[in-house]
Amino acid sequence: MKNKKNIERKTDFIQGNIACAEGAIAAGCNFFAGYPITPASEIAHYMSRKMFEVEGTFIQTEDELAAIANIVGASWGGNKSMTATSGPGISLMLENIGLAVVTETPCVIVNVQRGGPSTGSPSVAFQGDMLQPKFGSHGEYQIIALAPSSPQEMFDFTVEAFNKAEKYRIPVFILADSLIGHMRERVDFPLDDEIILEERKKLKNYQGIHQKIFLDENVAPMPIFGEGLKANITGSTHKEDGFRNVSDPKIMDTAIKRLSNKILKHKEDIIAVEEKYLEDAEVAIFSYGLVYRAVLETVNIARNQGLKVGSFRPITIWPFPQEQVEELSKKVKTIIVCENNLGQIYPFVKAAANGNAKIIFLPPKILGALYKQEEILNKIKEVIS
Amino acid sequence: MKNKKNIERKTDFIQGNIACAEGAIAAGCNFFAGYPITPASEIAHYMSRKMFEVEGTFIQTEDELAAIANIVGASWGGNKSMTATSGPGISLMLENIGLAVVTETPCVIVNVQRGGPSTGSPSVAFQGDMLQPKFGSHGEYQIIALAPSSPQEMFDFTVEAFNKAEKYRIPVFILADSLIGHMRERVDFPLDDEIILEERKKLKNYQGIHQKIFLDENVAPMPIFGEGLKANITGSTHKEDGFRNVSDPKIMDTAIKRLSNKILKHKEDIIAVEEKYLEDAEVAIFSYGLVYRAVLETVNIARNQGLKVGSFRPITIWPFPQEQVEELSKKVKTIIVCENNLGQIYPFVKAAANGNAKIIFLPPKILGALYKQEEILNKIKEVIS
Amino acid sequence: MVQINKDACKGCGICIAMCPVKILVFSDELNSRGVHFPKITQEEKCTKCENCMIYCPDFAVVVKKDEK
Amino acid sequence: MVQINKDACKGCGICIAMCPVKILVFSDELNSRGVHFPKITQEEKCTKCENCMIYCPDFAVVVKKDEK
Amino acid sequence: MKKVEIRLTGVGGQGVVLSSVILGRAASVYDKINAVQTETYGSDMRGGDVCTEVIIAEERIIYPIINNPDILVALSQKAYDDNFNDLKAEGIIITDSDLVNVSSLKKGIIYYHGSFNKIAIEELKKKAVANMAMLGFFQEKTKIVSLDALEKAIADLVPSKTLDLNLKALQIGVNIGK
Amino acid sequence: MKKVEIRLTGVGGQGVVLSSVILGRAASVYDKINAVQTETYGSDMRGGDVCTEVIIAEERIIYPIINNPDILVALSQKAYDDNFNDLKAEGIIITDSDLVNVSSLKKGIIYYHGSFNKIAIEELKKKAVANMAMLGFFQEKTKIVSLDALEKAIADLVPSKTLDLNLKALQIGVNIGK
Amino acid sequence: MKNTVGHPLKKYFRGEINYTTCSGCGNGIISQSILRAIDEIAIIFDQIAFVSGIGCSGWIPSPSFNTDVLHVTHGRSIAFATGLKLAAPQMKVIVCAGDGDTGAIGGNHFIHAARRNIDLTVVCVNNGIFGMTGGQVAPTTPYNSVTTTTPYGSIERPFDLSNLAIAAGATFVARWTTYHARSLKNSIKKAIEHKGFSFIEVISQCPVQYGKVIGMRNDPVSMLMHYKECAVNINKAKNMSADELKDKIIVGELVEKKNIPELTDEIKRLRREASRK
Amino acid sequence: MKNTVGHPLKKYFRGEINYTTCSGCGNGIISQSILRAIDEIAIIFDQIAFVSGIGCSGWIPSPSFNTDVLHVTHGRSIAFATGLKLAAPQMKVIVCAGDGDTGAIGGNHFIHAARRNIDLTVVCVNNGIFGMTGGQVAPTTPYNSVTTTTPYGSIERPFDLSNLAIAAGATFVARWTTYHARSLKNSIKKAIEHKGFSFIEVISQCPVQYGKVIGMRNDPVSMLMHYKECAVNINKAKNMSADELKDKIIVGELVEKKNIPELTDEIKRLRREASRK
Ligand SMILES: Cc1ncc(C[n+]2csc(CCOP(=O)(O)OP(=O)(O)O)c2C)c(N)n1
Ligand SMILES: Cc1ncc(C[n+]2csc(CCOP(=O)(O)OP(=O)(O)O)c2C)c(N)n1
Ligand code: SF4
Ligand code: SF4
Ligand code: SF4
Ligand code: SF4
Ligand code: SF4
Ligand code: SF4
Ligand SMILES: [Mg+2]
Ligand SMILES: [Mg+2]
Repeated sequence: MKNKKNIERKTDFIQGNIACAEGAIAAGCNFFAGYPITPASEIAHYMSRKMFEVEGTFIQTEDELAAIANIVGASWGGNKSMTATSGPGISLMLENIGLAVVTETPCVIVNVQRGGPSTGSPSVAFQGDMLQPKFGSHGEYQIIALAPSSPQEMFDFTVEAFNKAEKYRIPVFILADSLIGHMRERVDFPLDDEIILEERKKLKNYQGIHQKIFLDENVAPMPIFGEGLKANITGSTHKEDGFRNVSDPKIMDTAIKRLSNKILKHKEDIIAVEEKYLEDAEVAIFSYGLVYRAVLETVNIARNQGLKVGSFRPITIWPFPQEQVEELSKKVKTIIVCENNLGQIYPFVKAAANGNAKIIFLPPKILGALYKQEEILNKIKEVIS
Repeated sequence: MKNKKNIERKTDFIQGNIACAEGAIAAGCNFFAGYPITPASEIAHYMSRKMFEVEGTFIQTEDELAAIANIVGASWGGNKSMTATSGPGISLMLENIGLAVVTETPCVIVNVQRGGPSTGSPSVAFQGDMLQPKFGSHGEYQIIALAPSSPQEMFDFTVEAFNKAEKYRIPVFILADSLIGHMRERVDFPLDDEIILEERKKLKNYQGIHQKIFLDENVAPMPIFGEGLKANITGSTHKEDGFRNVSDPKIMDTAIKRLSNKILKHKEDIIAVEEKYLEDAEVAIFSYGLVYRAVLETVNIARNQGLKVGSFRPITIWPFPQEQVEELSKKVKTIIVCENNLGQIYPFVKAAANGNAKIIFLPPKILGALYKQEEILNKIKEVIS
Repeated sequence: MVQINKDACKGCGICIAMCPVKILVFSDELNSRGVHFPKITQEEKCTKCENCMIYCPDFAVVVKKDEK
Repeated sequence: MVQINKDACKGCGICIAMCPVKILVFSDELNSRGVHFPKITQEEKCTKCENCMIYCPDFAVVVKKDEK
Repeated sequence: MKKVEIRLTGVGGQGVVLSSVILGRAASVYDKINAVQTETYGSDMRGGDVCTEVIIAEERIIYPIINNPDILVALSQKAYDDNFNDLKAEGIIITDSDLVNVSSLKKGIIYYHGSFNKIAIEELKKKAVANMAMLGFFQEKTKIVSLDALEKAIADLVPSKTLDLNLKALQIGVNIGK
Repeated sequence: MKKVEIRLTGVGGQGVVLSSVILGRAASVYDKINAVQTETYGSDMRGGDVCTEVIIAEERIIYPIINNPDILVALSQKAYDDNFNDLKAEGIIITDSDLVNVSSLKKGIIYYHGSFNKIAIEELKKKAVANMAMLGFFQEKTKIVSLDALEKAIADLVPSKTLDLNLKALQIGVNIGK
Repeated sequence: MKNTVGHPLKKYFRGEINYTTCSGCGNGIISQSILRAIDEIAIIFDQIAFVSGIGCSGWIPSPSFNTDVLHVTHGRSIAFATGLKLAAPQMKVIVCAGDGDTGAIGGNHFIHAARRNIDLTVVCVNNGIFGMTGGQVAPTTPYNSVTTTTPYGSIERPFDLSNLAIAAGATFVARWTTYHARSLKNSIKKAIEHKGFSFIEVISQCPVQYGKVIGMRNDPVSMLMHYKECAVNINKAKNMSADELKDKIIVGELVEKKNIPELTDEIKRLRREASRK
Repeated sequence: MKNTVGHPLKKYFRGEINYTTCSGCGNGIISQSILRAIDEIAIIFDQIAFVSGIGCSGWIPSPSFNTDVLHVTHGRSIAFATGLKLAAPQMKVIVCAGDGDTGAIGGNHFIHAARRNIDLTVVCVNNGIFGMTGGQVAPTTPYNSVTTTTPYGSIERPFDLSNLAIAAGATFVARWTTYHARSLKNSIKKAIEHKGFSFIEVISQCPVQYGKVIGMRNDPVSMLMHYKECAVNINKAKNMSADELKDKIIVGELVEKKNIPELTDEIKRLRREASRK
């Protein structure tokens, strides 16, 4: 990949983690800060070489608290920045993920999930951190999170993550797992002109001390540091101009609601789902990430057996595809939720379905081990019969 | 309160935060570690004096990461331990809250919630951290969380928190907010013999290297350090004897499920809810913590106006009173969910109701400001008419 | 010239203490913050050392050298 | 007496290097880990210095002094 | 006794919060009725506006904050200006005569005032106990808490060496309220 | 070509993972079909058992891991013992003759073996390239990937100064597989 | 609050000069010292970025200073500043931090920034206490002090933050008190111009919270006079015994190293190397 | 793996002795040194608690040592140990930590424990690298080293962890290498018996990850010999110039202070005072 010019299509057989790093570079990432951790370290290894090749910066920070702080700082310095870690690292980053949200800082955070809680089982694939980016930091906020299922998607979704981060001035998460991170598969790299990059809306000229640089539901322009724009940035509750007001609930109300609406108003642009064989399906299987591959395989088998089953896959986990799931619940009789955890997204599916369909949670027989096709197939048959 | 003997009933007019500290002391707390933060600091101030009076320990740690580590360490040293902070502190503690869960360490963690995310509005009352203890640490796990609504409950629930922490070897959270923390009201202290304390089940004798000290769904006995019990404790995935195995998903599966069931199997003992006027109610209002007081006031008013409305209040937020809400949803036509946030518990109510009743989320007009009675009353009337 | 912005003053007394020639004193007046602010007594003695300005935590004092 | 637990050995060679009288050598045999473990050649020269024991990272060597 | 909602306002240093705690304590611990006290902070780090609320009632107090007070105690002009509109019709206003200029009172509002600061300085040489004079005045005018309870609550909350002075100020307040 | 599921097992240091990456790369980058490669780690910090899987297929590979391999390459006794039961009926086993003792084969299983280590040491004085000999042997026996693709993939993945040696070993493997 | 008198530093403020600090707080003196240093260097203010955390000290630049200001979480200012400086190495980045900010929760970022010799200027307001949160013990509070969380007197010995910076690798370290406002300004000038990590510790009065601890509540003047008395310049201190130095505050420029590569320079070097490969 | 030869230290193990470390790893030598120190002090093993974090070094006591062992998250061992020691002051608490554990993520707890002079013994395995996670640069890795995250050579200067401990307030500090196994054992004995915070830095070979960095991959013997050559005792080093000390490892007992109050003693004092009130 060195010095790639991308005039002819390149193809490579690489790990998900490397594909993620490549996706970041393709998206223009020029700042990576991180602290090594299994099963995400390969991203840092790769970036520690590549960043300097693209005139960017790589720093191995003293810990994950510093890593998130570094990427937020760098983002204000005008870089496209990223960190990659696993669950324990995200846990440590949460306070400043909240700061990134309220300061409306574009950045990309990759979680290659491991088994656990706590140190757990570092190289066991698990989907245990699905709610963490959305609810782990204190307070009420929105983020965007995407769940890839292959090295190719590690590439593609990372490009998309940067695009959404820049477009909406928000931290965007990639929720992978150790199996995707370490799995090798072919990745087809887009040609340079096939990559569509969103660039952040920047404030162009200083517009006085009350310039509107925050809290626009259609995304306020960002005053990059060093350009004479006199940016006034704080993690405390603030107004559109960045001035702090920490005591008036009305100001807080406005801040929280605007930040929230900045994402929710643009759900249509942000949310992506993938539907397969749902036209005539009686049963839908809801799954994401690596589990989706077990589900899709099984759905294919089931269809071959004449079973009216389809697959619903959220690509965007957050914001949750509430309306899409509600629609789905009106079409099918049953939704089987498959997740490699004890049912983290399940309540959100059930809430969205609102009683329209029967919602069943089917955990894998062994947490951390991919569903066998029979596990899912048996459930489908049980439900349909 | 100094040197209280509790032979005659004492009554005091104190802040919620002080009541919480008194509750801890009444429950036998003898270790407090914390880092000051508005609006929780009064608990530390009070404990910095009181702990030494009860032959206990107070330490102001270097940060919140250390605070949680200290209380877990102290718990293994045989102390009843506690920390108190606000959202930013919890965010920093999350990694080691996960460790406390997997090492099955009894401890109590108080969150006097502030407005935000991030630094936010430190003295604005908010219920923004309701999902955080349950989903903020990476991985799949259970904790217990209680939501008080008055200084008296700050006392009572803190006693209860210690009891449940000891009984189930688990971190228990108090989810208060800045208004409750700083509000003064009468607190009636129980007499000594009115306080029923649960003591942790301790391992009595060393039983060989494979002694069962973890992963019992009925709570394994805890080998306190320093008693010759050769405790083998790790935050990595482990077996009943504490030996690590970080690669076999089957071991992880067992560990996660047992830890989860340790709580879920005992839901009946753990979960408390408070129901008012629900016998004939058409509409129920779901609320907790301080908001509950606005709701109850309004329900009283509504009842006086002949409206068939009742109140459902979870005292235990986690584990979520799933069955109780489901029951409720079968009895009423509509459940109005009132929370001082943008609807954090709301999806869980909706999921539990499963379409049985209509579930409406009613946010306060101004986040951070208590609902006015009319806000709720109008909604009730709108729903009933 | 030593100018005092009386409404910015919080009455800490630092300027008074740091004046080498002791020509600043608290005035009897209260400002809008309800504190006694300093006033200069014998301006001619002023050395223009700028202490009063440099040490005022609230930027309430200005010493103008050019007008000496 | 210098005893070597051959199956505990990982073949690092530290004991051999640290023996002041150079009486330890790798044996030709492989142990169950597939490594060559050390053997003692002229035990009578052994000074019982215990280096081989103290430096073995895998606790594979025991020097018994009493049996000198 | 009906529920009474009292808002006390002023600036930092006037002992407004302490006054509200004393009122609440007097009611709940000594008069054995119910009280809730809350306070909100201004935006400034130090000093600045202070607003604190006490609700006192025989019945259990459920809703803990005040939207429209029955009684407003205002010890600074700004405190008065910011708050007098919230007052219930037929509410009571109590001010320090020398600090607050009360104008355009709505009909039905009852207006009491005293020179608490001046009296504290003049009679007791201690501005800091003006709030006690206010409390005494308040007690005499409203009788919401008993004087006895107030005295006991004060004894709990002020340093013992200043107790006498505080009680004296209280009594002065009662007297001017008569 | 039908989907083929290959599990390669052995101990650390034998180049098992590299072999699987080469196979996958040969198939997907050069033979332009599909491949997925995964690996699982043992519990020990260093060394110990290695197990890696490659799925190769013309069609898109959806389910990415292997429950029952079509082909098992086992380069240590333990690897063989732990894995041979998972093999599909009519599967293929490939072992190093000198390292693995194959007994009680189920009917239908095809069994190939070669002295990869011995040959690497004897003919090339380099134990480290035994895995290339195995790959050549594998190629010749199964034809799942083309020799050309294998060579290109090896060229991508081994240090250029050792390339000749590796390709030599590969060819030796092909020869003994003939 | 209109500031009617035209203060020479007014031009550096985002609107009116209006600190909400307590009366007599040292923060304002430090703010002036920073701004006068900048004024004297005559660097364009827009080329300077400020980063600060939560604590009274964090409000020195935020929102007051009319340039790029990033006000972050408690303890993390140096870590945010590191990212910012790496992304915008052309900027001068100045961190205003409290002693709790730097020495308590933020200790790790502090020592690592020093080790890396990244070109930041950290002005640490050491008021010996957690000011903003109500007077709790800080890791700089003297042994045996009574604070809101040490009612029986503190039992931990304080850090010498400057020494810690030196041990961690800082290449410019100076300590002054607010009494030494002019020397402080001079050292800040040097620190800004120094290529590498510079640490300025300012012993500063918190008349409210720390004033209470030492019995000088609301008496900033006595606190300043106390600094004057206790301060000993490093040059003089070198020849004094430990006994003589007891309870003294050693002030001056403690360390200045010029030949240690700075981090953003090193990164530029790596980029060149990488492009050559 | 049955250990058929009766090793004199076998009695301290939870079952068989079976470290899963790489061949020649220094951790085993350090483990022996700790256990021989304990054996010589003749303290009852049950009175000792071990705390360790994530990293190869964390597996020295966990689960091997047959006493109370608390194996926690990466970087936090000292913080957990602090809580444990405060709750069980009668126990000797020994922390086994890596250089990343102590110096990278755990730096803040490290300096604060030193400052507090809490009676912990921290044995820090300084192998100059992140061993467990695959050879990334550590804050102790020498300048210009090529590691998995510094492919162009590291650009940050390393911490001197012992110096940092001293600056932070540690009252017993020693540094040895695994080559100095006997001196190491003696210093560990002293450290365990020392009342206060003691820090033992052990320069240790990681033949796999750090071996790669210095071109001694899988060659623990050369690494040990390298230590032998580079080591200079502190007594000798005092009279050597900075130039002469370049690339040397200063070993020995660097600091021993006896008259500084220890934290758990101080807490006992406070309890007495509180009960008197
Ligand atoms: C994570 C977190 N913990 C605690 C706090 C509360 N807090 C705010 S400022 C502060 C300490 C202030 O002390 P210092 O840093 O010395 O600054 P000062 O106010 O004295 O200038 C604390 C503990 C916080 N905001 N965030
Ligand atoms: C919060 C967190 N971040 C990162 C990791 C991954 N991790 C485990 S050990 C380690 C570093 C190991 O280095 P060191 O502490 O020097 O120990 P060694 O293995 O060299 O003995 C890292 C980064 C983790 N477990 N937890
Ligand atoms: S300039 Fe100097 S002499 Fe003049 S008033 Fe100010 S402090 Fe006094
Ligand atoms: S120094 Fe400033 S704030 Fe203090 S008294 Fe003088 S003018 Fe007023
Ligand atoms: S005890 Fe000493 S002399 Fe004897 S074999 Fe071991 S190292 Fe050699
Ligand atoms: S030191 Fe131990 S492991 Fe190394 S060769 Fe000798 S016996 Fe084997
Ligand atoms: S609390 Fe202290 S540091 Fe904070 S503004 Fe007041 S005097 Fe200054
Ligand atoms: S990686 Fe290094 S430190 Fe870890 S076990 Fe191997 S040699 Fe030892
Ligand atoms: Mg401070
Ligand atoms: Mg290390």
